[in-house]
Amino acid sequence: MISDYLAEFFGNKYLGYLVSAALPLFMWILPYALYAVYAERKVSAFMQDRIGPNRVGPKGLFQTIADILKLIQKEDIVPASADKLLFVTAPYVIFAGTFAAFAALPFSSVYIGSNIDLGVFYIMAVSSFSVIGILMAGWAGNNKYSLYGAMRSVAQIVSYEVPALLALVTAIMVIGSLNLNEISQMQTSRFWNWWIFGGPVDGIQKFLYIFPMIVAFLIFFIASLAEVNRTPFDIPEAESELVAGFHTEYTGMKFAMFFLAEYGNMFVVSAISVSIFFGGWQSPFGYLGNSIGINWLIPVEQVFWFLFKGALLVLIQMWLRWTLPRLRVDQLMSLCWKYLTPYAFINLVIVGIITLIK
Amino acid sequence: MAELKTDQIVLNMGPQHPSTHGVLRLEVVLDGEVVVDVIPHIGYLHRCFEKHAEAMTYPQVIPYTDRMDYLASMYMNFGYVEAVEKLMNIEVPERVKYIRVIMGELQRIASHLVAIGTFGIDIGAFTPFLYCFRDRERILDLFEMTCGARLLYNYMWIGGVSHDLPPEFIPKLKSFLKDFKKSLKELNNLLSYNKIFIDRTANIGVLPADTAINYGCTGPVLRGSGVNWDLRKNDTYSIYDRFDFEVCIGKGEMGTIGDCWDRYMVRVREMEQSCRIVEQAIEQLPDGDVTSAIPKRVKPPVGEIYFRVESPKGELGYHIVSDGSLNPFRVKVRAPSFVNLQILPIISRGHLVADIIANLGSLDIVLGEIDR
Amino acid sequence: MKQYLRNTWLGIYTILVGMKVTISHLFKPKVTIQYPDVRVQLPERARNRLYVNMDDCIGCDQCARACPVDCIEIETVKAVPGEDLGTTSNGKRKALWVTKFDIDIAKCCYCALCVYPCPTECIWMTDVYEFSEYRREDLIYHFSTLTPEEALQKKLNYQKFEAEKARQKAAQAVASNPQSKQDSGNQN
Amino acid sequence: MTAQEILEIIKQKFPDEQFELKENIGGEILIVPSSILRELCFFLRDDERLCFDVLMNLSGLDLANGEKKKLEDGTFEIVGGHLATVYHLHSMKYNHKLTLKVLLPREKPVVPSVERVWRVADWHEREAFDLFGIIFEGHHNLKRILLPEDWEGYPLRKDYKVQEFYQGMKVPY
Repeated sequence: MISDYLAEFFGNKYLGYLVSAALPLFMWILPYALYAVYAERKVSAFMQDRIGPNRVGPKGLFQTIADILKLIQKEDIVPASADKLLFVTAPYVIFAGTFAAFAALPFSSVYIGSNIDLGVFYIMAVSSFSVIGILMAGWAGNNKYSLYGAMRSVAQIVSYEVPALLALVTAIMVIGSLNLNEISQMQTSRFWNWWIFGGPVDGIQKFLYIFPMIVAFLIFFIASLAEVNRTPFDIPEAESELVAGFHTEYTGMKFAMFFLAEYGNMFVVSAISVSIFFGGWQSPFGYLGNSIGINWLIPVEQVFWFLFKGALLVLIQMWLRWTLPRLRVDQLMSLCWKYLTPYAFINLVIVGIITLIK
Repeated sequence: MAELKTDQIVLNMGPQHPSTHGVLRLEVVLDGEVVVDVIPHIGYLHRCFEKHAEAMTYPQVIPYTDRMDYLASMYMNFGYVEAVEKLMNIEVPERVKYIRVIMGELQRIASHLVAIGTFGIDIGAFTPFLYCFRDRERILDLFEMTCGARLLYNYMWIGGVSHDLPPEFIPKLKSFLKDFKKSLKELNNLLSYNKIFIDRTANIGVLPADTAINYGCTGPVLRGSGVNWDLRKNDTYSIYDRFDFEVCIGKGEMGTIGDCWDRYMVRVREMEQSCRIVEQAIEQLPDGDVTSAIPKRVKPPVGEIYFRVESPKGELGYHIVSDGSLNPFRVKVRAPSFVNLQILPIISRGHLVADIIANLGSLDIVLGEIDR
Repeated sequence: MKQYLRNTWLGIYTILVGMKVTISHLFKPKVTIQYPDVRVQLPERARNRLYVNMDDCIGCDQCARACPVDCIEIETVKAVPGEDLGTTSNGKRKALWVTKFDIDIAKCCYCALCVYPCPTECIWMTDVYEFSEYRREDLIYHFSTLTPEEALQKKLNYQKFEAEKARQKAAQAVASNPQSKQDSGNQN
Repeated sequence: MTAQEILEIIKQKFPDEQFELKENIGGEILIVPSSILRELCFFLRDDERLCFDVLMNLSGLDLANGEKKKLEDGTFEIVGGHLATVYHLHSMKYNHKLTLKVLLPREKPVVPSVERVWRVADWHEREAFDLFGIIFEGHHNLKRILLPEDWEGYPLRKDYKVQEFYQGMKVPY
């Protein structure tokens, strides 16, 4: 889609691919990561009766930029007995896993990286790619704490794929298509047509879908929290036990890369649940562009709504982080296998029965 | 399949670790995630308090007692000063007794707030820590208003206190107590009854009552195991018999009796009791001069005494031997955290790595007191 | 099975209650103040940096003895009878030149045990708490008002007076018992 | 139950040992010979009339009552005299207290360990060994607890001289 449009624009096909790949990175991920870190610190500060960064720039807006500059000039230590190759590539592998998922995310009806028909399947496959990076980071640091962190995160992310996929399968069973762009299009622009409220289907089935879809969303949201290592599942880098988990030995830009990957991953996960459950780039109350007749405004609005809903879910993840304590490793496993997966199966069966009624 | 050749790993939770509450090295022998044995190594913060005390005069030792348990230094003064007064049998004016009880109980609330805040961080919840410290700040302001310092007070002297309460102390104290009850309820909602918090602390680090007594544990650790033993009630010192408050013990609501949750909950309920004591003490506060009974030169007769008080961490005992000169011949301090830390290996065997930190947090130890 | 459902319900309910608490704090007034611009107003008894008012100091060394960490060093020289050293604020006549009055504030433990024994209340704790230095030696405050030369001069002055007094006493001893005049005579 | 009655009960159990009850401001002190200490402590804990189930505090003491010998570099060294260990016992059931004191010769301060009787004594004994050099035989790992393992000398003795260098670091600043 966008890549061949850019190919004609630049004349050279590969330049077009390059620009279309770089577009989401520079246009959205980097500024988003900067201001997500700032938002997290501000939100956590306000929740804890303090003010948070307000010195660097107006209201502290340049704080994260100052942090990045600080991290850049910090010495990039590689421990002596570290496995150099793994140590250096680990952060980039994790970020690659996150960045690859942006290809299939529908930012608006016009702009989508590559409109593949297996959008959901592709994203879930790619986002579990970062587990290898975490394992590499944990093992290469040659530090007992990071080894523990890595072992725990592998167990956690791999086992939380199951409820996440089950929740998505129940949603896909209702929606019928795996292509994310199509899914967003089917949820026409009134919010009660969103899939979480039963989708554009009419009649009794719509009301029967509502409850299972909400349960599916909750399961997917909790499972995605675990995949992104956010509280209450931030066991791999539990500061109170494992000092800093798998990224204990990292300093300088590599540490910043971990941060970028974490926040990027947070957005990917919330973008998936937005495009499947909350009507992707559909605006809840119709488009301004329609009512005042400028039709080139509509894609811009769609991008805005998509990013707005994604950011909202990211804020909820931050809200959870500053409220809940941390689960222990075995409780984490029992939550996944004893609670989330059974509920996901039951939900799957219920939705299956409802689709038969039609 | 032949038994996989697994090896035990020795993990050093070294002196510099985010959750060892000070400079304590835990040598943890792990089999995978399961703890085989924990060997605490202490002594990193040893400042030879007992050797110093032999070279100082009696009043000069008071600033040193502050620095043993720097989170409850008002009670450290309280214990030392009452011990020397009993040695010299000085009779302290009534107002001083009431001021000492008010200050002691406020210090207990402040010390428990730190204990609960850091216990929350060990479990992973960061926000309660800040709420606890916001309330603790108000107590520190009250202390600073009276004796000039926020953490190490040197406020209680042998025979009296250094300053009388300033006029605006009582109104500020009353408003603090009112707000504190609300924020305590909020803390319970946020942390105490949170399902994840309960999962992480119930049935963890269970300490049966008889082992607790045999290991000499005291304070919230002992009461968490269901033993109704509080020095303020059972071995009454000063004027604690004039106030009615109840001793809160662990009842095993969320798991077995004597687990981490019980020890935590005993501290939360003890704070409410301390508020009650402070309120009663404010009403009965007589007036009078606070520095009248302070002797110019402190020269106790020959003899030795062991006097103990209920500090926020447990039973704090002073064994003072005096040879009739101006300097104490020997001052031995029985620090509650020194004894409570001994049971960490007993309650952590068979648990996971994360539970050692929870156990350590529930014991509420302070390294300044352990290493002296 | 019932326990299973109860666990799930308890989990969801307590998490929502906790979230309600944190979100309610989002709009509450903040407690922190912006330190360099806004400063906390310290109570008047605040114990921070030591200050000695040298006009009142009579060099009695009480504070140095009371200090548990011995961070106060005082050296005094007796005044020659002729000199007038002025009087302290409460009218006591001063008899000692305080040639050296150093407080090593880096060693001070801010216990204020030195403030109470001072007869003329010339040492007390101010509420200045921003006095960090780059070099540790700068933390040794010299309160004595005499310049080093003056101090030296006072010492020499006193030694000269001392020697002269000794000679007088020797001469006077000679006068008192004449027969020992010869042996003391050839002594000096 | 006053110390006198407790002494009667102990005398019935250990008739041929000689005990001495010393008057003191903070309560009577029972001087006990070190040979029978462990049996006495077991008896004190298990006898239902006494049941001292809590060892409140165990502290080492340097009585410094030997004769002082001047050394050439101005410091003094005590020869002879006694070290002592003081045991403060308490019974939760009857809420009465007892203080035991064991006098030990300065050259060979050996006392049986009461770690088996009250587990709390483990670290207290290690601390007394660390700071006084009192050897508790029967203690499962009598090592220094507060000071580094290879520190010479016992700091809380009255005639303690600080070592000049510790692993190359100058000690007295």
